[in-house]
Amino acid sequence: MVALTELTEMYADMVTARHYEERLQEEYLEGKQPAFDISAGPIPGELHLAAGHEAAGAGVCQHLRDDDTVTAPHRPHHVAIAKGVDLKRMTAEIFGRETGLGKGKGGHMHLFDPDVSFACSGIIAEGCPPAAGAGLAAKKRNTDSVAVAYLGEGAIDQGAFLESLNFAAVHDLPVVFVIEDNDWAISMPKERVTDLEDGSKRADGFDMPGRRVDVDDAVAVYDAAREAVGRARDQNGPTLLEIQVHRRMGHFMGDPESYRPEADQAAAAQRDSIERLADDLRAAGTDDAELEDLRAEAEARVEEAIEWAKDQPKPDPAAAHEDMWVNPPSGVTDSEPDFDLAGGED
Amino acid sequence: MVALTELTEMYADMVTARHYEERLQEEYLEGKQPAFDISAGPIPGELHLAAGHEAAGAGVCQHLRDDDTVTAPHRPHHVAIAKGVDLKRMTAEIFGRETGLGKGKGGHMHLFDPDVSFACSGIIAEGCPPAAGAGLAAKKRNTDSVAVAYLGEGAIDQGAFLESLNFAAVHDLPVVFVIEDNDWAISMPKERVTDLEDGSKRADGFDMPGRRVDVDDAVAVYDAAREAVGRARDQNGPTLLEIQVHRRMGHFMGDPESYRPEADQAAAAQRDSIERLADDLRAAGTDDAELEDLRAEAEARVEEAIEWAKDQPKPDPAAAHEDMWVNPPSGVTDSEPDFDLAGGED
Amino acid sequence: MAEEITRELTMSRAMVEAIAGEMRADDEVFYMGEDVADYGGIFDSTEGLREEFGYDRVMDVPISETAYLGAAVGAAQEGMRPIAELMFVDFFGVAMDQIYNQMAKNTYMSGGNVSVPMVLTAAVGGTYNDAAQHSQTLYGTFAHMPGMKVVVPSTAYEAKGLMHNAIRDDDPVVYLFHKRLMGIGWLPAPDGPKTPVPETDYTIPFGSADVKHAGEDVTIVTLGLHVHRALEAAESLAEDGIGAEVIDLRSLVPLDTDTIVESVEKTGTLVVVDEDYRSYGVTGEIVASVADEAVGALDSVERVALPDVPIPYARSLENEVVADAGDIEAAVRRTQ
Amino acid sequence: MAEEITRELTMSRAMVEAIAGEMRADDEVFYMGEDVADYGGIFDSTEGLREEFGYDRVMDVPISETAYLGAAVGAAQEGMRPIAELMFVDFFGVAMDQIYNQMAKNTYMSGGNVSVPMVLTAAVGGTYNDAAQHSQTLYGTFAHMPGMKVVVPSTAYEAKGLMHNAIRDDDPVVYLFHKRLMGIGWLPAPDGPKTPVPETDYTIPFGSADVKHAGEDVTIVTLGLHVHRALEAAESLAEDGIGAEVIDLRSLVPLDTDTIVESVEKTGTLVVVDEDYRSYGVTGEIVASVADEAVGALDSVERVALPDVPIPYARSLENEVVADAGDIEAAVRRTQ
Ligand SMILES: Cc1ncc(C[n+]2csc(CCOP(=O)(O)OP(=O)(O)O)c2C)c(N)n1
Ligand SMILES: Cc1ncc(C[n+]2csc(CCOP(=O)(O)OP(=O)(O)O)c2C)c(N)n1
Ligand SMILES: [Mg+2]
Ligand SMILES: [Mg+2]
Repeated sequence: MVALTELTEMYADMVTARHYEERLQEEYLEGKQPAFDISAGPIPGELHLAAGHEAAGAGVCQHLRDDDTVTAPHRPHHVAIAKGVDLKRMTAEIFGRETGLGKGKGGHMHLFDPDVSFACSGIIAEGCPPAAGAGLAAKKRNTDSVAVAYLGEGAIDQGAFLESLNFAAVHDLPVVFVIEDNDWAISMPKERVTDLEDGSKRADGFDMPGRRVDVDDAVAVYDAAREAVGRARDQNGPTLLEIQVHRRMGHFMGDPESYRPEADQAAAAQRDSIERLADDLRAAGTDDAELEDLRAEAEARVEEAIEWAKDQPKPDPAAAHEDMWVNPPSGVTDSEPDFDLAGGED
Repeated sequence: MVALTELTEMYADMVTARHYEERLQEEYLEGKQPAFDISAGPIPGELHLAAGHEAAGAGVCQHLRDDDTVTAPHRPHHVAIAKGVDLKRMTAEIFGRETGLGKGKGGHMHLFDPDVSFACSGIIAEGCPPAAGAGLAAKKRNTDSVAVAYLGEGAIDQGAFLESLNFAAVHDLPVVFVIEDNDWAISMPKERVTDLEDGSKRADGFDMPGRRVDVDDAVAVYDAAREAVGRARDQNGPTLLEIQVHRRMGHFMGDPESYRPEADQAAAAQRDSIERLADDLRAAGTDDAELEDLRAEAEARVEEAIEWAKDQPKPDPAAAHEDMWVNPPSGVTDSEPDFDLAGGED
Repeated sequence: MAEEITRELTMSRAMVEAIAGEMRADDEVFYMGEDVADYGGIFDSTEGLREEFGYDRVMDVPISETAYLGAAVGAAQEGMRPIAELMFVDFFGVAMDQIYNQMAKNTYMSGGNVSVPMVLTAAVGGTYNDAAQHSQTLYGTFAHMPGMKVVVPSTAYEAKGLMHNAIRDDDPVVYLFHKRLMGIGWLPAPDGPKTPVPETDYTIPFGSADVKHAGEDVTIVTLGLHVHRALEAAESLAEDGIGAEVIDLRSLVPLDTDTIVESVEKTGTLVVVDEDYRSYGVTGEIVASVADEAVGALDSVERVALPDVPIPYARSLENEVVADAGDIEAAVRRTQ
Repeated sequence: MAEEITRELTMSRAMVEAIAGEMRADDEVFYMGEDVADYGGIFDSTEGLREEFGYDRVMDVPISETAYLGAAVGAAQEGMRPIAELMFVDFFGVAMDQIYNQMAKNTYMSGGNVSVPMVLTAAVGGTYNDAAQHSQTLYGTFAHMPGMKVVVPSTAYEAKGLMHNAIRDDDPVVYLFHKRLMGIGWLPAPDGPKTPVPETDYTIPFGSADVKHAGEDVTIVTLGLHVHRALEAAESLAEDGIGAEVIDLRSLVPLDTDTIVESVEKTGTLVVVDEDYRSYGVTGEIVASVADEAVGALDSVERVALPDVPIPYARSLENEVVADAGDIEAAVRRTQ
């Protein structure tokens, strides 16, 4: 049994994430109509939205603290929201504004919020090794923080993920690897490129527990993650989880999805982990008005973040030349001490 | 039951390989005494000898034809010998001579003999993808050739190997991956760096059959490889084999092995797959004189190759600038046709 | 007198036409990459090929660049002629060992005993705010390490002729196509890259730079997208009576030093324009190559390239670091 | 007046001394790499550290460069100060994404929100016939891609001071140590790298090239092993009355252009000597940097570097491609 407060929190995260993605879609498409031009409109660049993935974000992150590290891939918003990333500054970053998390330098695939130990990277599976490194740091410091690396089912064939499984296992690191299986890697269906149907079976080759949650259900994810995160926190080593989710939108905005059977699209649209969780909440005694309030609050939060972000200044071009280094180029010193080196060449 | 001719062939390969390594060790150390200087003496550079690995070379390659591809890692000689690589030209390459397999450009970690489809590379596990590619070529051409990739137990944590397992499995490629487990990766014992005791269990995470031969016995290797190579040749897909071997020498010549317990060294010296196979041959009716003849022949072959190699000319320095390209730098053409491009910018 | 060619193609159509032509002529040519089958390549590099040649010859592959680029090396060493695509050149780091320690070196290390007749294709370049991990050209990185021929088409005409030569070449060729030039619906190209393209198969030799605009006062050496930006600058400079010679390198390896030196000996002024990072890259090499041959001819030098920062996301920031025609023009004016 | 320092160390001892000093001072400093614990580093980069600090702080790691270099990035982002070793720089290709798309870019991409205080150490260089996959320096490759400070000690004195600065720096530093200079028993060093080394901790700033030999006639810019070969050439040139100024770059990023330009303004002649590939690398950048600032001062230029071929194995071939003092001397004479 999951406590009502926890169900409610997950629900709030999930409706926030869903609304966020829907609103970003609208904003993104603005200025890209009628002809879609990726370089036009208020949000530049590629945009990978995660509608349909929410349960994987909320169900896992519900177990995490601010000092637990999460690395996400190119489709990061729902995870960032569940992890508690500053919504305004994240949104400002996506709009490429000066007050964004990365001052407009990173963009939507490169969101860093050290306050809640969140980072993401646009290179497939390359968030896994740094997550293992965060786990290593926790172990060396003898704290009970854990690290979670998210990846897509298309990423389980990439060396960075596979090497990280061994690295985490051999050092018993407090790491949970979470595969979000949305059946597609851009246009490639899983069976065309991967030997396994169930990605959590990769664990079998690495002496690590693996578990698949094959229904897009926040409570089921919550339960599986409780065990996995608990195992990590209790210093019992890593776990591999796979969660079935659904891609309700194109791979990126502008993706015509012409490769995708309509039936598959329709099925994805039908499965809705948010509605499922609403049912769970109702069963736990939450009434529709309360659910409506939660939704309204989430929507208001999203609107506020978007409004705020759009109001923020665009970066001054000269700022492009800043933030290359944290220390000066010369390192911590800019002068060489004066030694009398006998017989030295100086 | 393995046919006597096959046992005999394997024995010949194994005693050749053992004698070869012992003789190379002598040659290599010449000019590096009393103080070991890697850049002195007749054989330059690093030298990784495979004494103790012979069963893995002979037992697998016994099933291979010239058109089957083999890729070997940095410790390649025993596999090359079992695969039928030209011993003289290989030796000349190791001595850095003009008539070597690579005209003295490649050296002992980079031996290429296309006549028997053999290649090796000094980068851990990076022979695996090209072997998968050879398997892919066989499949596309619809031939029944197979490909074998050798790697050490220390290489099973490397992305190139792990990705290749998936690649071969998802395409059902005719590939056999052969892990030579000699317990050590330079100074690192297996348990310090790898999550598994039995490397063949990696296969479990990739929906592929895996099998470990945990005794350094040519006949056992032969049997396991018969099944794996047969599976590949019959187009039933890849297999992962692990073979227990022993490192009878240092990782490379000059390795003081101070990290290695004496008991472990002694144990490796005791286990001898060659003596074991000699017993099998005796049991199959070969008498000691015949065994002695096989040994003498092998030794003569090795001596002849070494003599020949040392007689070969050293490369002319100017040759360093050749063999960069097979075609001219301009590609297959060196002149541009003359079109009248209307409205073009030319 | 050659027949006048009027049919115009986008760069992507021209590239695909060359690939299709070679695939028809030789069963051993095949294409591997992520999203190259049903999708037709994220940047239209294989549009329509799967429909004609099927999944076996236009293969979607796992997101395992090391495995599939290495498999291309292996298949090439068996004598096949694979074309393997790295979706964005920025992903080189997950597979650089196969690219550099195997594909590029095996020929030399084998003393020419082995050849690796493969083409590595990759999309390059910025200008659409895809940030630091998806906007680079890495021209200098690939050109620095010997063993790969490195070509960069700037128009449809070059895209086809360079691709035919690349596939037929028995050596490994890296073919870097600029996303902004492909003529993709959602990523509108400037005017230049869509050119007349002969129907016939033809090959453009590597190492033959092309003078895209003649001039007497300044030599602008560039490649890829910036050929078009340099041409725009040249037009505008011409109005002020400054004659800019625009040289399109077309290949970085081999490098056509002769054409550059000849031009600089005439103009005395060298402006190198590049979409890669400034330091230790293309601009340095071009300047030094001229200095090697004709240091006395060099009266004035400018380098226009990405400053040494990762490529930022926000439009104002990316525009600051990627040179436009105005930046090129300004650099030329500084030399006059 | 500073106290006279007489204690001499090999480069490896000096490097290890700096690491040990920082490890004593700060529990968060640790070293990861293959064979760095019991073996002490294949090239003596960690000799004795495991004995003092134990396996937890001097960690052997799986042969998984992507995993452990990436883990170093992750630990550094948590505020620890990892030093991670790539056994040979030639293996960069198996982990370049972590090195370049994460370690080097995260600071900038986060707008300075995140720092990555790690040191990547790697052994570089040839001269002992280890062939194409184990002999490179790749100086240009690392220096080209922004986000990493890249340092190359040439003596024990520099090895220690640069390492202290590297570990204390909150930015990622790539520390490339030349195998031939370390003073390893089985790989004898030339005379130069063993120098007096102060017992005290000291830091050498990055971007401060060092004039190792003063001269009026020619400026020789170099780094690493070739500092010593250039000094040998300078001695021999001096006998003929040719005064060579030998500049040891010490860091490629940042690059101390001022010291170089100042010298060339005096000598008019620039000879750049590098153990990396010739094209699109260090030599091109140094020549172009001088041309940027003082093209008029450049009367004569020579580049001495690896020709654009992989490094061959046989001694006669490797000697042909890696410049020795004689090659440097000859290049200088061509300029006079
Ligand atoms: C190393 C690398 N290769 C390829 C890509 C291009 N790419 C971006 S997302 C993607 C598909 C990812 O699929 P999956 O992991 O299933 O995640 P999803 O997009 O379905 O959430 C690909 C191939 C990349 N970013 N990095
Ligand atoms: C990618 C890469 N990392 C590291 C090395 C250095 N190295 C060469 S051999 C070796 C150990 C290999 O151990 P194993 O695979 O067990 O083979 P063995 O030497 O025992 O036969 C290492 C680390 C390398 N060549 N390539
Ligand atoms: Mg997916
Ligand atoms: Mg081993």
